[in-house]
Amino acid sequence: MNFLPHTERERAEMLKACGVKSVEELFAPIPEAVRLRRPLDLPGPLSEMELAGHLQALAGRNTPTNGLLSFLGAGAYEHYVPAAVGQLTGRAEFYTAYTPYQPEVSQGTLQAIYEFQSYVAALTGLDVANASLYDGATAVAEAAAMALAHTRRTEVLIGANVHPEYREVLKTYTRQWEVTVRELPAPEGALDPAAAAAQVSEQTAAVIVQNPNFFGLVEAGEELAQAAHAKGALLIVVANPVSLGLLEAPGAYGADLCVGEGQPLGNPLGFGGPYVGFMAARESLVRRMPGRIVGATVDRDGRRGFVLTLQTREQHIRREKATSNICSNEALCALAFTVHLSLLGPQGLKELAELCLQKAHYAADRLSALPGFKLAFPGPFFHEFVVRVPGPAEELAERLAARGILPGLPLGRFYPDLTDALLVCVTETKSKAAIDRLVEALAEEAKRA
Amino acid sequence: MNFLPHTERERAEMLKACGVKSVEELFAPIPEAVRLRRPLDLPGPLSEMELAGHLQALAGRNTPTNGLLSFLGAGAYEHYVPAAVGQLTGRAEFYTAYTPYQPEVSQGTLQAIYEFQSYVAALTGLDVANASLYDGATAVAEAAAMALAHTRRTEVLIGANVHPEYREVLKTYTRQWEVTVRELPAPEGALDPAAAAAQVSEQTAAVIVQNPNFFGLVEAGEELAQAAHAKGALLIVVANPVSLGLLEAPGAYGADLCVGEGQPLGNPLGFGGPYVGFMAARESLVRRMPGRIVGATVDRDGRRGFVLTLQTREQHIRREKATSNICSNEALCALAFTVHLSLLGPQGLKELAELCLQKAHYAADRLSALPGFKLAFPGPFFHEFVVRVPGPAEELAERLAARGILPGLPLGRFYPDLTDALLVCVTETKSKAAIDRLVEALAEEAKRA
Amino acid sequence: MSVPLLYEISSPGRRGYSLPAADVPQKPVERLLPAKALRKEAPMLPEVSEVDVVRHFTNLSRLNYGVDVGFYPLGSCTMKYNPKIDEAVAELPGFAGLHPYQPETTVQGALALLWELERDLCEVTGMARMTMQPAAGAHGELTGLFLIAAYHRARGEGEQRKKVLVPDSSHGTNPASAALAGFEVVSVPSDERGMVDLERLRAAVGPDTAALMLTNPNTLGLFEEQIVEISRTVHAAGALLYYDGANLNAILGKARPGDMGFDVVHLNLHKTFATPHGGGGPGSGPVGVKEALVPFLPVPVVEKGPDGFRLAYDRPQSIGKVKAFYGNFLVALKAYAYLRAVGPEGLEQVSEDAVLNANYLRVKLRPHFAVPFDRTCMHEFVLSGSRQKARGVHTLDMAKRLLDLGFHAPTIYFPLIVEEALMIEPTETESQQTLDAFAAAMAQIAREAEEEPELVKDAPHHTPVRRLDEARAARQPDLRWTPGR
Amino acid sequence: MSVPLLYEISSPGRRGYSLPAADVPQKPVERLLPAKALRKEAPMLPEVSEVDVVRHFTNLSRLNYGVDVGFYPLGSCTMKYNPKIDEAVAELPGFAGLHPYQPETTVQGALALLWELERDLCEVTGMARMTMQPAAGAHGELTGLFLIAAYHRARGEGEQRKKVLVPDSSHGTNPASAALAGFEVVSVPSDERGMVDLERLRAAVGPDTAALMLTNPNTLGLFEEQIVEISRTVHAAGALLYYDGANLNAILGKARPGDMGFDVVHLNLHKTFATPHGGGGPGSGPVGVKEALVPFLPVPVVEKGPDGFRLAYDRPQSIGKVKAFYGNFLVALKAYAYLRAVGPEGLEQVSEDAVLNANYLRVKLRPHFAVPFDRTCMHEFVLSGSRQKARGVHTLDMAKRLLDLGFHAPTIYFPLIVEEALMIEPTETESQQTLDAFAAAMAQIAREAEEEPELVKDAPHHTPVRRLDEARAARQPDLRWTPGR
Ligand SMILES: Cc1ncc(COP(=O)(O)O)c(C=O)c1O
Ligand SMILES: Cc1ncc(COP(=O)(O)O)c(C=O)c1O
Repeated sequence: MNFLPHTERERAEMLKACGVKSVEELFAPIPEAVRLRRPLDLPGPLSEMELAGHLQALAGRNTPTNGLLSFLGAGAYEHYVPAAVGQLTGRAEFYTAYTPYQPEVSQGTLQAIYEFQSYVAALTGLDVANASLYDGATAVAEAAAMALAHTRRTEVLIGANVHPEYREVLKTYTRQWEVTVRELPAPEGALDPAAAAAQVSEQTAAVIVQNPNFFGLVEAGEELAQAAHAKGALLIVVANPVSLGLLEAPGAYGADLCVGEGQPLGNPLGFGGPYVGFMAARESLVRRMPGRIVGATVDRDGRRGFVLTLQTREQHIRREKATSNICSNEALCALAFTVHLSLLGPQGLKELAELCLQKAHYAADRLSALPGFKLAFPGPFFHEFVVRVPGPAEELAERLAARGILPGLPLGRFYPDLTDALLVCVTETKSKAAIDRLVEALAEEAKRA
Repeated sequence: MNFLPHTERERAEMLKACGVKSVEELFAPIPEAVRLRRPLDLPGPLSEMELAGHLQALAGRNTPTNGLLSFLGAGAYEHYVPAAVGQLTGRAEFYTAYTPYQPEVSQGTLQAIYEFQSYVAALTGLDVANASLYDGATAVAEAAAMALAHTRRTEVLIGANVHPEYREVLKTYTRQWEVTVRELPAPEGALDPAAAAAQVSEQTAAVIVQNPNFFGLVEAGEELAQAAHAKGALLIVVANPVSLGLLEAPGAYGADLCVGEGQPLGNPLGFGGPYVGFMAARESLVRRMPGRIVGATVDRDGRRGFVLTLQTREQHIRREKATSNICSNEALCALAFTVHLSLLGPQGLKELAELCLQKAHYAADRLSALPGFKLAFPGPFFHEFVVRVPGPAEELAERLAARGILPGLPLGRFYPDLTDALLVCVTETKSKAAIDRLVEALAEEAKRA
Repeated sequence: MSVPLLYEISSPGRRGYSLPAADVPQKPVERLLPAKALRKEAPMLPEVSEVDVVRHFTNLSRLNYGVDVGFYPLGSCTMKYNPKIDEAVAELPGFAGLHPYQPETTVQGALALLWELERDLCEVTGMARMTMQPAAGAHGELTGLFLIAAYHRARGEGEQRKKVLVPDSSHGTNPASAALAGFEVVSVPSDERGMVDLERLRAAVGPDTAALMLTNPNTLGLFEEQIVEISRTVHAAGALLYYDGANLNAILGKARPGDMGFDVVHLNLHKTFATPHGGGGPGSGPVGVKEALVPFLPVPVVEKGPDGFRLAYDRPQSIGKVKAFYGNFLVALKAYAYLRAVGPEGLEQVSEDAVLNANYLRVKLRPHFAVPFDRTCMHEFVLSGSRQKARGVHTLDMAKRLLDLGFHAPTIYFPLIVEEALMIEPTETESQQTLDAFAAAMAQIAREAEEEPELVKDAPHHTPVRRLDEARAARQPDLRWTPGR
Repeated sequence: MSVPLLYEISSPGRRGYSLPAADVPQKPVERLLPAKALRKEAPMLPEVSEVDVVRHFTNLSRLNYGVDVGFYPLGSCTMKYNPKIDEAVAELPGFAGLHPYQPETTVQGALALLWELERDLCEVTGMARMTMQPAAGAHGELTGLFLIAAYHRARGEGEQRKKVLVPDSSHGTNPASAALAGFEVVSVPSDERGMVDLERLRAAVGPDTAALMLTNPNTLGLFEEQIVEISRTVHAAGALLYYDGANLNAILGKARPGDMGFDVVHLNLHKTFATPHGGGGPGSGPVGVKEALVPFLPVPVVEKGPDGFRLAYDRPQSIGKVKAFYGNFLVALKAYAYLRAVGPEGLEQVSEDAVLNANYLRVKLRPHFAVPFDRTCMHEFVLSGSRQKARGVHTLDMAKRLLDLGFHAPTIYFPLIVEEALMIEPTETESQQTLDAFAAAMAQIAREAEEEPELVKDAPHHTPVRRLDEARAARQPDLRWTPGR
């Protein structure tokens, strides 16, 4: 299969117009020393029918979560995505466009991003949002960079109960900067504001808190904000957008920056990507924001229109002095987020969050009633919780997987002291019957072990 | 789930504007005697997530052909449909539009139909085509009606080897008219032109021939045309559009009308529908054509544009004197046909037809070499053939089905003298390995019986 | 703005396809098929690339107006919003990939769906059984008339009952279908209230009458208040009553054709049941009948037995088939999904809102246009452009002007009994804001017709093409691309 | 033409969603969560129906220009046609429905795909291994620079090598990524032929140099003919050579960065490998390295073992992670599908046609515009609007005028070293007719610039909005909807 329109006759005609005899002449500028003088060793070509068959066969070697019964969450959430989302993001004018460099023919993308920014600002209770970042993990690193630049300080504190992969990414980024990253312990799952306050110093640029945290627990946002602000540090909150249908807006309890993973709205699990990071901040931080920002303005005839704005922050103008290196971001994923949230509205988002909350609590109640099982942490939680199981969680999960059930994430891989614990997530996609099936299967397999 | 935008506040406001107190008042014109004073006894409502789950479960109770190995054809053909087809017919402006009554905002639909008409005329070698009919079967009946009206005669001859369901539909339609339908026998699978000629009389309006016929055999088109024309009857050919990549255009061998089922191009099997009938005819017949016809014209500024034309044939103007009662037809299926054929072009269609031809012949060669199997008919065939099997074909097919293979259509249901025969279809979707699997399985099961 | 034909950008040898290589031993084509059977000349088709095709149809689509673009108040056509989930489920391979001749054991889900849908539609209409075979409304009419003919034939009155009555306000498909079904068509005039004129009906109906075809509410959007009397009259004469379901959207859960005395009903799933219209199809026109007509239904019907569902052909009195296979299954499936989503109360609310919207618009437009039958309407109503005509502005002009203002036009010049008719059906899926915006546009046009009639008469001004020369199209038919034309 | 914000058509209580009823025993929310943690005010989001949402985004899309609408010669961005089959396969539930933490046994197909794609991309680039983790080109650059830093650190030169050299013609992301990775950025000027000035490079490079970042062909579309010498120079100083793969489309199968001496390469799958750009992402920026840098690659890498594929984390020298999970998997999948479809010869043909198209256009446009570096180019070339500037017509004006004529504009004002630059990359998926039509439009604009400069300076005239006030947008930022604004 090829997607090339030229016929041989056309190629010949065009070569002639170029004044060359063969296409090889056009490659003359490449020194012979670096020419590849053998065919590439690749399979193919395949016709479209064969390609479709090949990929169907590969897909068939996977079992998607809808062929299993999955209680996995941990940063990637299975929600029902309304059919309208895909139909709209599948509009060719959206997905085959580039970054909107020519606003006059890109109002669709630009207005949608403006609406995305508006929604993110509304959800987080902050003033301004950008047009998206790569994902939740990199958004944390970008937020840390902003805080460091803004405060001109050299240290960042982050909860040990922030998503382990987010912490790893922060570590990778900050390793190159002359800064210290310290973790705030969370022995009871949630952070202790007093203990955190004791760690914040005049050198602290930011305190990074995930809320609900990686264990699903709700943090004492306001107290943590006070702890940070007391020493002039910023509070960066990492939030799940679905939880914000129910939970207080981070801006309302003192967050200066709120970032997070937008996947739960509108985006499929997709084996981890593409996802979409979001970022919102207080107005005063806007000129330090990474990535694209869209603003409303007027055209020559006075009609409203939208443009990429505050571009003097950006790499294509400021080069090494830019606030970030981000060029392409995750616009189409942000669009999916925007469409899904448009369908939900404030009431739908709240109902969705409540459904998750109720179902997760039902599951937690039932699981913790099983002999040998108990909740690992005492605090209030949203739609994920940690349950201690009898024996190694990894093995129990494997036995459940053999029965087509993924009971949650065994936490030993990230927390050596939690090898007997599962992180269980329950969303609206799980019926009571499905939860009951999980409970039964766990009870049986735990007994058997 | 509902799709109603009104809030209760809005309803109240609107009722007030209408000058009524309750919506019940608006239904006052319905006499109480015929009011339904109980709730409808229907299930639901379901949320979108539940609905998706419910339909997935229903779909899961079917095994689609791509989960089986199917050699079924017989009027519904499994071809690979390029991904571009669905992406383009899925454009909301196409599928959520009505029949193009307002041409200024319907040029997309209108131009696409004009292209469809052009393609159908080109494929069939005839002058004009209409904008589609319901399916191949009704197209046969419509063509017969045209021929009867055009010739003012009272009899129609149709091959006994025309698709049995098409013949049934013709019978249903003609039963109400004062006409006779007679079948031309086909003891060797194909029609005998001399025998046919003997049947044609001064009362014969048309001879209806399927080519390739229901058994997959190629008919002697030219001789049949002569037989019909000798007595002033029309020749109506029922053709498979894919075969026309390779086989002579019916117009070229004398057909006056060519109709057929357009499903093989662009349309999924869909358990039998929606499909799309096509019809092409000599120019002289155009004002008798049923259904919509699109024509090119110019707008007020002299620019080319397209409109529904020759509407004085139609029911909304001529009422009971119309050439047909057709209003909605199968525009979106015709669009799928048009997109698929646009991708193929003349060369692609030819290659596709050849692939089917070669694969069908390979399968026929292998099958007829099995002990107890032989081809039922001697003539040349395209991509379907009839093979006689040892014992009742129905039983053999059942045993194959238990192994996930649909070896073809047992013909006993339509032809009592062919209870030991299967109609086997092979398209480009069947690899050599798949054909070999069929052959092996048939050999094994035939032995076992 | 105009898009060339693909023919006009064709380049010999360019290709937009890829096919697998032949993996079976090849024989020369000439050995497989007689030379005479082979095509001498390749069909005249364009040669283009995949990107050519994609851009072509993408750009063509952009010249179109659909429900997803805006308000489409096409009277009688019920252009309501088509839920996206229905499109998604119709693409499931477990439905789209089924061959009609697969063994019944492998299509139990599909048969269950057809069976359930039949039951649901019977409940909504008050009929005994229903066939999904007809492909559209008009096809349903034809099928219904075949059934009626079979019924009379079975009673030995086939030769005698050769007339079908239709009101003069009826849709063109009604008389056309009756004619195609071999009946003589007799038109029954409407009275001054827009209803069937009962006296004239009584005069027309008789022992030669096969049926009366009605839609109720009628094409004026008015409920035939005398329906019980009409039914009695028709049945007393031994004739049957046929229901054109195009207007069922008005009465879902409120009244049922079966309870009004109708014997045969066709539905337009592509209207009432939210399946999209596809720019002219595919539709689906199921036909329901009362018990007495059940034996005549087309084969097969879906039956439920102890071993599951099956397709029953063993029906000696059946009229046979009206279409290959089982109807437009994937369309029926969308209607099924719609019904399940909406549920019984939702369905009633559909009609309530449809009727509310129509009355709201009627009241809002009344100051600007003549309303020939100005009383409570059902789901649609008919305006007349008679006032504007006095200024030389015709309904056609106003329809075109609406296109400029971003709306699809209503149905025009139908029903035939209203001068300069504008038939407006807002449907229940439109919000108050949309109705207000439309009313404002209509008011603007009424004003323009007064103050700047030329602006309206020259409309549209802002569409991809301007008014098209239909006379030329009919006089010099150009119905296909021809090289060098 | 303008589309209101959804906020502007919101109606309190209107809904566009449906959720299943809660089927578990419910507890009062206040018993599950502390009052303080609960939201006091609902977020300010619009309340609209499904049809509102569908029309809104459908109409927004119609204001956009995409590759499927027409020619998009955006230099450096490789806006080629995105095959539709790739979109279809990315939606298969067997891919789209995978959770990143599923057991490896349940995702063998996905891991196989990642493993195969890695091998293929290594073959195309001449690298040893590759990570799919970076989400875009710039993210790949950052990752590559982290790898370079780790390499030097491992050799004890981490503190010493703090400088990254970039040509003055480089893309802005190069210096920005280097800065973000903690390096000091040193710009290397180009010579009068548009190439890296070897003398200045020799002067700049030294024991404090971590790397030189290059794209080759460079941003002028010219192949760095001295690449062997450049590589020798950089490596002699103990520094590494970084390849910005944005321009790989020019040399597929013809030359490989690995063979040119590059140590680290990032690719833009959303350019060279035909995955769509989504209006600004998601992209995918895999990074490949030579053997010496393999130990530093991000975790996990995919390994093939006797029991199948696994995600390997046991890599002590790894830089860690640059993104959660494994990268933009569904984007990588489309690139894999593209590679398999095209095959090795097809890939070489891609570059041949891309280069042919660029040269063809260059030659066609030469009569009308200044071509600062007018010799055989690779897949793109840069014009200058300097001649037109003399008439007061700027490159920006000409870009806007192109929009009127139905084309997307080229990249403008980049690279920075060309005055009034217009950077044109036609890509291989465009036909001769399209190129001719574009050339004709450009010639027309050149003529207009002479004869009717105001027409160009006032452009665009026919777009959904006209030229927008960017200064006002920056001065009075309006970055979100606010009630009553
Ligand atoms: C009243 C009425 N009856 C019948 C029909 C015919 O339906 P179809 O177009 O599906 O054949 C229509 C369609 O416009 C109609 O409005
Ligand atoms: C030369 C060059 N390098 C790097 C990039 C950055 O790629 P991305 O936008 O994927 O981050 C681009 C994109 O415009 C580019 O053209």
